Amino acid sequence: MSDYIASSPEELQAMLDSLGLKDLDALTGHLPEAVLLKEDGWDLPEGMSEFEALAKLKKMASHNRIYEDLYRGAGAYRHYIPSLVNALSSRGEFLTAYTPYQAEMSQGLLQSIFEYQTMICELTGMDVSNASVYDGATAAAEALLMCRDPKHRRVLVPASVHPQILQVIRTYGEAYGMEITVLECPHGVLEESVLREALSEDIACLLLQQPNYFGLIEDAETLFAAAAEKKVKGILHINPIAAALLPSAKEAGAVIAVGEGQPLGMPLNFGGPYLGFMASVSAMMRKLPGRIVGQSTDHEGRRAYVLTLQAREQHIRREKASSSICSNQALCALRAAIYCSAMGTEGIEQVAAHCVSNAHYLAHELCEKTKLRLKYPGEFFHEFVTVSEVPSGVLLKHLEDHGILGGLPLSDHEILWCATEVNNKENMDHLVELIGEVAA
Amino acid sequence: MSDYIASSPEELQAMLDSLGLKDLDALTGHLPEAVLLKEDGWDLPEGMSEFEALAKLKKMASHNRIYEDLYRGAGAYRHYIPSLVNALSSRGEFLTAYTPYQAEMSQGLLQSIFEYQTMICELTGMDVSNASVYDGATAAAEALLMCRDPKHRRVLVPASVHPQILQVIRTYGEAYGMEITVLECPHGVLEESVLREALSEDIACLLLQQPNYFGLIEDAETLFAAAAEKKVKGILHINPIAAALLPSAKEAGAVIAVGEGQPLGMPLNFGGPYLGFMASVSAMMRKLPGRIVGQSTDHEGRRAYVLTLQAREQHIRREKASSSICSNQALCALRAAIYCSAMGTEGIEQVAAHCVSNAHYLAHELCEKTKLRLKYPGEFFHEFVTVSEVPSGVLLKHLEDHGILGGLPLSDHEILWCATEVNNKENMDHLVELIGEVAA
Amino acid sequence: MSQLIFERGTQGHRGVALPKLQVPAYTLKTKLRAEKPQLPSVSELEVVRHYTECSQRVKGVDHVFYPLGSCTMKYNPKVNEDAANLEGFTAIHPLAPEEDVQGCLEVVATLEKYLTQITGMDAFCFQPAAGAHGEFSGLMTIRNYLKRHHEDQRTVVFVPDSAHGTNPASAVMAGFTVKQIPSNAEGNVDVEALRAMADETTAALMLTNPNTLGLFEKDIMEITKIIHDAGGLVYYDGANLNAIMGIARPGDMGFDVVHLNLHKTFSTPHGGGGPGSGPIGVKRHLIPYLPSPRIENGRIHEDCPESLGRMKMFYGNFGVMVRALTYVMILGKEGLRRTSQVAVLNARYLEHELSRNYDMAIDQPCMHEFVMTLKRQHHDLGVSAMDIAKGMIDRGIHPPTMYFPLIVEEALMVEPTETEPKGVLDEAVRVLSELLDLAASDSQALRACPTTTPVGRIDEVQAARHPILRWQKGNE
Amino acid sequence: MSQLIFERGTQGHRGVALPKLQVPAYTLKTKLRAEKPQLPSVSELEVVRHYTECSQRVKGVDHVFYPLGSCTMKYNPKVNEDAANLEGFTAIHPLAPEEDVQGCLEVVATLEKYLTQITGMDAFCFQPAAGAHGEFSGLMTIRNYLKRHHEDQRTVVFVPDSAHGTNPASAVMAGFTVKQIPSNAEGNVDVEALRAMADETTAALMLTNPNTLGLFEKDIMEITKIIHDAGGLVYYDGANLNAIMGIARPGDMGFDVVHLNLHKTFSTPHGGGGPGSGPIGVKRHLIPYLPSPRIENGRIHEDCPESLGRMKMFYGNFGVMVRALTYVMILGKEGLRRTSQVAVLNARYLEHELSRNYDMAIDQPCMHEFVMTLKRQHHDLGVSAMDIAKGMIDRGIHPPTMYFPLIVEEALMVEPTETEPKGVLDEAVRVLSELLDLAASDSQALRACPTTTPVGRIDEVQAARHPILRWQKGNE
Repeated sequence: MSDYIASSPEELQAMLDSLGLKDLDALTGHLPEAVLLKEDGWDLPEGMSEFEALAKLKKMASHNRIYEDLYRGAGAYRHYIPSLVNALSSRGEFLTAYTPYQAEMSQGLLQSIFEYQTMICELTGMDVSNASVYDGATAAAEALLMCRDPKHRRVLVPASVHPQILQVIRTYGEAYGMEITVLECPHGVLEESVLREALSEDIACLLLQQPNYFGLIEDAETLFAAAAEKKVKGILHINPIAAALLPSAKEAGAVIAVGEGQPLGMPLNFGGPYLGFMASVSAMMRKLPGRIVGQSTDHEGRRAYVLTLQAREQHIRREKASSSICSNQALCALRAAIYCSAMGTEGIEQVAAHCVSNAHYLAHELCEKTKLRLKYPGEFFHEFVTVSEVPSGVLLKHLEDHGILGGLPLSDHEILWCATEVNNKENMDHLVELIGEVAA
Repeated sequence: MSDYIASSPEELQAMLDSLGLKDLDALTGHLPEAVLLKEDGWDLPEGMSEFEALAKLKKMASHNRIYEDLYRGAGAYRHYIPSLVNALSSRGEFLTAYTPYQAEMSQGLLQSIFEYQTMICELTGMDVSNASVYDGATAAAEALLMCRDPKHRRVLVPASVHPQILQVIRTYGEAYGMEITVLECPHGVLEESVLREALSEDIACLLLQQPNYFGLIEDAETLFAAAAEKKVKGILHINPIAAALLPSAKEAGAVIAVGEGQPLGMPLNFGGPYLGFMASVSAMMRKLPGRIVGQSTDHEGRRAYVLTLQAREQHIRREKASSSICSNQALCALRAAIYCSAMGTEGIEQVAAHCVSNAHYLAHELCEKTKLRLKYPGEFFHEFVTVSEVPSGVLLKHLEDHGILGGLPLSDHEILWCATEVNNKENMDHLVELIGEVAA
Repeated sequence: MSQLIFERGTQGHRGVALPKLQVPAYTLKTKLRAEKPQLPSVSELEVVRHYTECSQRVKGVDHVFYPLGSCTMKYNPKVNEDAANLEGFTAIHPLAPEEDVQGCLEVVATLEKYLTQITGMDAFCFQPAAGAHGEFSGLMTIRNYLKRHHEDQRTVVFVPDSAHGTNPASAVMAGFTVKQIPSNAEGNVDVEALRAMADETTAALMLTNPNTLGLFEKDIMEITKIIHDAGGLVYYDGANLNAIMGIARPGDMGFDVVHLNLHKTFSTPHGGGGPGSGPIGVKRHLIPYLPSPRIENGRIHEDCPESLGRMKMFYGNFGVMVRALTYVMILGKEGLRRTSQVAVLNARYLEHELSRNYDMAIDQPCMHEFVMTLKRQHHDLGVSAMDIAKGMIDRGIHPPTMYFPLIVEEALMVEPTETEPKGVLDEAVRVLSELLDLAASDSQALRACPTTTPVGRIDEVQAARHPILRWQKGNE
Repeated sequence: MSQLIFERGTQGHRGVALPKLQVPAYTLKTKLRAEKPQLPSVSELEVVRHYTECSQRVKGVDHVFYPLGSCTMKYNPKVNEDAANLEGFTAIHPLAPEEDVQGCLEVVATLEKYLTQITGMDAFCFQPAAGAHGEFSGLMTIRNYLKRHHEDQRTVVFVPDSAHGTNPASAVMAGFTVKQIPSNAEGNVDVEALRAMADETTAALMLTNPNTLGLFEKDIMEITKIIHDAGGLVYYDGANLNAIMGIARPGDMGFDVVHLNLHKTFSTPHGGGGPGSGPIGVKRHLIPYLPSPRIENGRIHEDCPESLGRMKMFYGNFGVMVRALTYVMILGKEGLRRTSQVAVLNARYLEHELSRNYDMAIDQPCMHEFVMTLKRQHHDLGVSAMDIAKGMIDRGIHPPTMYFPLIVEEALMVEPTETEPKGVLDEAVRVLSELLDLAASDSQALRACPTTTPVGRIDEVQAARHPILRWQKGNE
């Protein structure tokens, strides 16, 4: 059995002695008898050594299947993570620090968050960013809340938004007393006419996902412009890799940009920890939830960083706070900042361009050499939906038998495929060949 | 293609401009034409991205077979390495520093070496330790050199020393003009009578390995005492884990202790990097090769550490140096120090005790439940040799087929087994069962 | 030294390169960005130097004693990181087929089993990404439960005046109205006041036990009964669970819903503010109302008709769960109990030693943390809790939580945790006593602290009044 | 702050625990230790804090510009570490069956193939653990070759007066007699002197090219011919290979044996002094005489009848080889050439800029490093190369190599490497110029440097005269 108790038995006894206590049990002698746990009152195994625990966890991990080659995205994307991201973000200083309340002893952390905020502003085109929230879906939900006021409690969301994001904003919306209206997207994207029909003055905001769940590129600029005519605010949920190429949220006319930062250096990790980013135009700055780091000076006039705008936050405002967020995803934000630094503008543009080219190559080959066809006619980024007569399950099973995780089955005959910069031609050709074997 | 050149093309051009040079080729325009390499003068592949290189290396690594369960030692031992050893020793500060010539900016490193030296002194019982040499075999070879003088150029070594150590000291001995005499060990250990017969006044030293190649415990105290009668110096090559339990090199009467530090936190790593440790009595301090860190004070009287006794070293003494060692195994020494800190006296004693008990259990079960028998009658530590009628190759192949790496075959019918604290009863019982299937 | 990475960058510097594109380049036909994002232009070595340098201007538990009350800044074992970084976990897609993720589901199920035993609850949901998210999710579960039982009129959530700010904020987020419960002179919930307030509008009471003064609510069985009798539910804020593992369980005290902070009690690193993990546990009758999907018996159940819905993408911060599971496996039954006992011992001892010089907010035996008040010194010497805190920084100790709970003037809330040895506590006593001496002899010097840090005290008003929230050429 | 781990320890503190023993405890019957080894008594958290703190009092390439001449302190890519830490490498026993270690043998073979192309040699042996070990092994190969060819009378090894100290020391270790070759006024080998010295006793000439003054030996073809004509062999010290990859090859210059420093040219980290790797390459006629075993075509050949024998256990520092291979694979042909070109450019540029204020040892175009002399300032202002070096420490730059090569008075030997951007070089020029100003205006202040480090200049004489080489209670 291990524990991480540092004092020796003698030191523990010395402390007990100085308190006039006989043993450790005496420390809780003042607790009411009724609540005290009997020794057999709980069923837990004995402890073990670090070595044994690690061996058991390795065993568990071995019960998962690692696919070297995968074509599944749908909100969690495999990108290459440069080695320095792990090497730097795992440094004990970053790993074991608390939220930087004591700014003087946390300048390095505060500075790195300030830099992260700047990078998110650059990627989204927005004016201000917070220090991160839980994930892309809760970021979207928090964005809705930012737009809410007593007269504007309705939200428009196209059906082309990721269903899990829809579920999360429904939950949050229910809590906030917001009504979510889902707009149909028969062609995979929100059409202007459908939006215009739904617009009215009591609507707080329109949320778009870019590229959307089906991988398609929404005409965000046109849609937000239409919304703006009715003073409806635009929120763009944007993939941060796509953000390097597509019009920025600001350029598209959104007032809030949110998204899932996982592609910026986070492994798939069975869905978390990921990274919700949030940025907005200056006018909405004081509505942004979560931590925000600001630049200031110390008493000698030296540039310094500090958590700021805390008047929005729960530990100051309690029930009047704009959200209850306390912990965020700071270490993930740090990873994203290191990733963005290591890639640079050109690098992230290249990642985006490779994703686009690989996905289009895959789509082209599948349509050319197998009986799959594209479901939607629109321009896509790095994901696309195919339709096939052969059931999705049959296609995917065949790939899995050959060590490949294919796209996500959306229905019995539809599959959502994804390709990123880590997929290569040889493997994609192999995949097409395999699909050809069952759907030629 | 990647490279790690930091300047931009524009900066490179600006530097060339300030030198009045046209392009990079002009930098080497002054080299004689005859030596300049033609573009097709060498055959190397194109460069690739970090991602691709790592994928290729993963592929290579996958061509090795990882045995979760192994019973092979013979100079390279599998022990548990606490997670903090990697976490701390891989910190960039330690990893990317040079030999601490500039003491003021390397105090943390110097201090950690000073601590390492102290730990080696404690494990060996010796007075002084150097900062490490290449490995246990070269440490033994360097120890011989320490004992050499014009009248003492002969070395006695029993055949119970690891054959690779024998080979290395033969090579070094040849260079130093030392004559190595190997003493027979028909019962697996050096017997006093055999030693006494070989002893004479022209012999510089006697080298023993403890426990020896066959896992047996040499009666070092008696042997060194006999040697001392003829003023022959004792060198003990000791396993650092065994050193926690067995009489220390000093207690056994050696004047130099050396050994392979790999068991102290180094992975198997296909044989390296490992760690040669060397320690001696005070009287031989100035003959110790390699780096040594000493304590001193700075100009304000603060305790400080610095490389010392450099008068022995090549960069000062050149051809008169006691060895040419420049780089050593500093990072491995750091790992050993962290390992020893994490384990403590009690911990390392426990590792040793578990090794002993596991090895004896395995030996007992093999002899009890299979037709294998022990070759030597002597007391062993965590390795032992078995004899069997069934050929070693048959036994080992059967184990390998079941995912177990058995002991090292010493001959067609002899196997050198090893058990450490990481082997467990269940697996050992399984091994015995398997051996029983072919040698019942 | 403290250049921003943007300032460190130089036009044209490149970091990590990509593989060559092997397929025909495809150019998007839609409109593209007009203005490029301006990310840093740095080489790999510059990235490494920058973040190495930044890291050296942060202090973590890996460096210093961090007795930050209510935050449980215990040692974060390195083995947790190794476990979480196993490729068999990190490389797994959350939407991979169920049969390919059995190892992940095993982690979830095993951790759930252990947490139910530790808390006395019947089931856990791991979606919440942090404590506050757990509170929100837990209250949403209560709201959902009440709604499905046609108890929509129950809109009031009681929160003690000593509660964490997240409690009232989360309750409001979940659509409730908050009413504050007063503390009595002993620092406990005023039971009579509570009894008087509980009625048919009562949805829930939120409580942490031991409370934020570090005191165990002795009347806890009566408190939970009052709420239950009124038809409400009782919510346990797990922030202080580190005091009672193996000693008492919220489930046995009558709590219906709990959230835990895996990044506090279960040793996963705080990471400078996250990621955390705030799983919520419930009694059996509340299971159907939890967030969905439910993970059970190696299956992911998407179809949970009475669930409140989804609180987060996928299944929560899985990587954090692996770390917590590693911790629980290593400690086991006895280790966990001992952990809480020594957490209490360390706090009690430190309180005892400090009480020679410092005033405690309440004269009651503390559990794993305690609250000091600098009210007297503030009045007599003009030094504040903040001044003492900043003085600690200069002496190599992270300050306690300042000015919390709100019901204590000039509060310093101290939680040493069990992973600190006696020597560290004794050194803290010495430092804190020295700081009081300094306060008496030269309060000006104390108010000038910290002086050993890269910057001194920072103008927070300026930061909030004239917010500079991102780097821009010119605002250097 | 700078407690030793022994001082930090407290009797009874325990670190990492072991699994419980599952078999009967066996007690050795032989005599056991009388006195226990006294290792530190620390908890895990104390270990972590100690080494975290120590690490923060070391500067590496990850922090600062490190223009340490002859040491090639280039960026150590983090991907190298990831490759070397793959379990498929770290978990492999060196004596596992050949068929189970094919991946390791592939690493060795691939790296060998690349290094032969880079150097123009025909084969490599990877046993040597460091540069000096490579020298020793290379000279032993030569000695073995000569012996097998009955040329035992060849006992003299020529070493230039500008050579690294390891050269003469290694030659003596290998049983040779060393004769020093003078440099001419241009800093090159005095060819005529060499010609006069070469004779039937000549075993070998050791040379590094470019030499330690950073100059390419223009007469290299003639130099190697002189030795060959005299019946000797020519040895290439690979310390300065970073100057010439893809530009010129020792093999083409007539060298028979080379050693490389993978931890210099091939970017593996120096680790505070090791582990390095010093593989030796030879021309075809020397292959049989190399150390054994030989690794070839996926086989480990133990039986090498003409081999000199074994220089080290197993096969060398395999983990370092993986790192170097990763580096070579990533750079490839063009990357390696560009690396050397920019290494030269950076040195040439820095030399050019510094020559405005500093005297260069030799007025010749340098390759990847250059040597300055502070002789004039030492005479005029009383400041030494050491003073300038210590001043650099205070300004965040690791000093150049001091007082080497020995033929230059008050030498500072500067090697910027290719991985530093122009801005870093310009900043170094600014700092070095500022230090000269300080030397002129206030030499006392310069001699007091460093002042920003945890300790100032250290009494080295005291350390050597009264050696304290280990901690003991009482010598604190």
